[in-house]
Amino acid sequence: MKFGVMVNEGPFTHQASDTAYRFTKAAVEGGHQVPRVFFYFDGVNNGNKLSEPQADDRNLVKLWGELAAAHGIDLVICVAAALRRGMKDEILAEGFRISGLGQLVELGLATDRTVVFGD
Amino acid sequence: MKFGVMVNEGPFTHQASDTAYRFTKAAVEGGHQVPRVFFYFDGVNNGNKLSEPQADDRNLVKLWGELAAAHGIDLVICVAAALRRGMKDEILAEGFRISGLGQLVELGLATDRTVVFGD
Amino acid sequence: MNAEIATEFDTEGVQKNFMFVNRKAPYGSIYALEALEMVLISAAFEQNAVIAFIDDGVYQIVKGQDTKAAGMKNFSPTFGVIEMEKEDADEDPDIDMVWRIVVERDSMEQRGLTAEDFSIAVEVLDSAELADLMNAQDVVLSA
Amino acid sequence: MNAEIATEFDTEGVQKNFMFVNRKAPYGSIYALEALEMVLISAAFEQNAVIAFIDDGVYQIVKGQDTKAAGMKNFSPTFGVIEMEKEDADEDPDIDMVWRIVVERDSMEQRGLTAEDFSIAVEVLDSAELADLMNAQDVVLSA
Amino acid sequence: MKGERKMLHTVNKSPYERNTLESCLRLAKAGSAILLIEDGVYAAIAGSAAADQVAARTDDFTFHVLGPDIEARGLADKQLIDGVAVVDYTGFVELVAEYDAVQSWL
Amino acid sequence: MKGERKMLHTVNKSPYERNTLESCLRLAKAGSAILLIEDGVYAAIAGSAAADQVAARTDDFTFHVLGPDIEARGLADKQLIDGVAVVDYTGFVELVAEYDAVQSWL
Repeated sequence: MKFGVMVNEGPFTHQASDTAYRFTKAAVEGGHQVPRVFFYFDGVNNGNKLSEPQADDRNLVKLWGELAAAHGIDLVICVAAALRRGMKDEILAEGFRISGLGQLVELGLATDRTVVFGD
Repeated sequence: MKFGVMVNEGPFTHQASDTAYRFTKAAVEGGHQVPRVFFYFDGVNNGNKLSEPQADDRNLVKLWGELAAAHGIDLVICVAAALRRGMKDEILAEGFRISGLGQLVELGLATDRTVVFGD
Repeated sequence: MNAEIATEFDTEGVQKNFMFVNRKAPYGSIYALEALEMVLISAAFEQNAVIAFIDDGVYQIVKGQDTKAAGMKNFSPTFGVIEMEKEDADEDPDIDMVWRIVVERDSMEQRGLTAEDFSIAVEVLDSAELADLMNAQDVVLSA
Repeated sequence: MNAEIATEFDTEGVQKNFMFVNRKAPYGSIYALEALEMVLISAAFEQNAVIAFIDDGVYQIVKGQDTKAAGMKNFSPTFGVIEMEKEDADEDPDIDMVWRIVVERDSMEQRGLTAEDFSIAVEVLDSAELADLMNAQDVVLSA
Repeated sequence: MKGERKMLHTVNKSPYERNTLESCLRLAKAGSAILLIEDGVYAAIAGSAAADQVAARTDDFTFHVLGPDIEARGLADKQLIDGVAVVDYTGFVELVAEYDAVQSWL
Repeated sequence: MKGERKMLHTVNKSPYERNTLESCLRLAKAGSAILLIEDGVYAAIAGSAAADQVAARTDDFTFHVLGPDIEARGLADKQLIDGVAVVDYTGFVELVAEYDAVQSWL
């Protein structure tokens, strides 16, 4: 089955990104497809390559990038939400791209289920 | 009177930064002193110079910098909170500096009132 | 080895029922404003949409919002755009989508509001009607 | 013309009553973890501190937290550090600060918890006692 | 003929802090599944003030709770309300696949 | 001799969404001032379900509400609960100066 995933909060501040990541990982490892994860609201901060968590903490930016590379997931940061928050190409982590909100609607159309993670 | 101000949320997502800015502006224009504003939690994102709000919206990063320059306010971003969130020198806006959490305790000691703005 | 990443999907001719669930008050947080941008984009895709205002979400459409003293952007005029999109969808035979703008009665009444307080025309639904409508959706986007 | 900005303040010999108000559950958001870092730094300044757990904040100190499956950092051991700081302050005559770790009884009981459920020793206070204590503070830091 | 549509609702907020669970219980259609995640798991613990809200509706809804979030919060030894099933992330994925659509109560 | 200390409490959350106001009203000491700001201003509107919480305690607390936040939310024409005073940001600053300390209920 195909799942579309939406993430509304940045890493660390709320658990949303963690839960979305664990869900997505379980889905792809369970034989499902997650063609795209769409990052909106503060979720755009998940693509900030400057993020440097403490050594004993998880690095969500990196985890998302690795999962995406391993399973062919398109990680899309919403451009309008990102501009406002200063999340620009200069600091965009590997595996992410910045695009329009239309990609979220498209994801809803292209998948069997849409699951939203937020605050 | 001397006020210490603490901001716990980033610009736009929650009103905290707006309210803190309006409060600080009213305080200094009313003859009080605000020697320092301390940014913690997601509040560190207020110092991101890449922030580019829509043309008809307020630019909080710029507003804080201007207010600080005009009234001699020390804008301090907490280094630990900032690292985790990828808010580093590379993207630090004018008027802000990155320092330790001790600067918050010091602010509490050096001022007559401490006011916290958050979610 | 990295898996191939598709960035374009074929969604030609696909139409679904989208619900946008608005449960948060405006201005205290950005959710109301950015959720509205999601609604607008769905119009460009000619998708069926229910824009639902529940709990504190009903405050989003209260008329007379004036953000001058608070120094924030007044985004309430955009609800008028949503209303026009809905009217166009209702009246223009070339637009193949159905839009509904709904408010939960209990949420409205608990807050001492009536439909007269809103800046746009809405359907006021009982909780049971809203529950049925929710249950019929394909994609529920909330914030 | 820009005003001069002072980045250092003379706080020599100043001691105040700090209260750290913890009202949020752990892990669902980062407030508990980062608030704890504030408490720790205040020890370095030898300040009086009340670390208060109210409402969902009481969940922060529940023992047996295991974050392995959730993939998050387990920060609960740090509460043990807070407890040690308090014990040091109580016992070492060279440390000039008073620390109290308090829990509101109503918040605890409403959640079906007892002091036995906590990983650290706490004072359980009635709401009226806590209200008095709050009212005596100079600096209240909340998150 | 296709059976009646059934939805999965997720609740991620503490029932003590916010009105999220209450709204979900008011507006989810009977027959739906409700999955408690993140700070939402506190509503599944027996003997707490919020437990009654869930216990009163076990005839209307199928309740699930995310085990990793229970463990993270130190509640693994606590008794859950009768009729609440524990799932892991794989179980979460299976629930999403099983039901026709998902509504996240944020 | 210095009089009894009095605090200013701020509440910035909607009384319908969160338990913030309720906790403030339970734990603020009688004689304190309470300032409703941001989404907290909804508690000051007469004729709503939350208004009773505030109206019942006007003997214990001095209530204030931030005018700019009332206006932003389209509530400028609504009647406020008797005994709630409207202030602007300058009034907010004056309240902070007037009381001995500030507690923000977040």
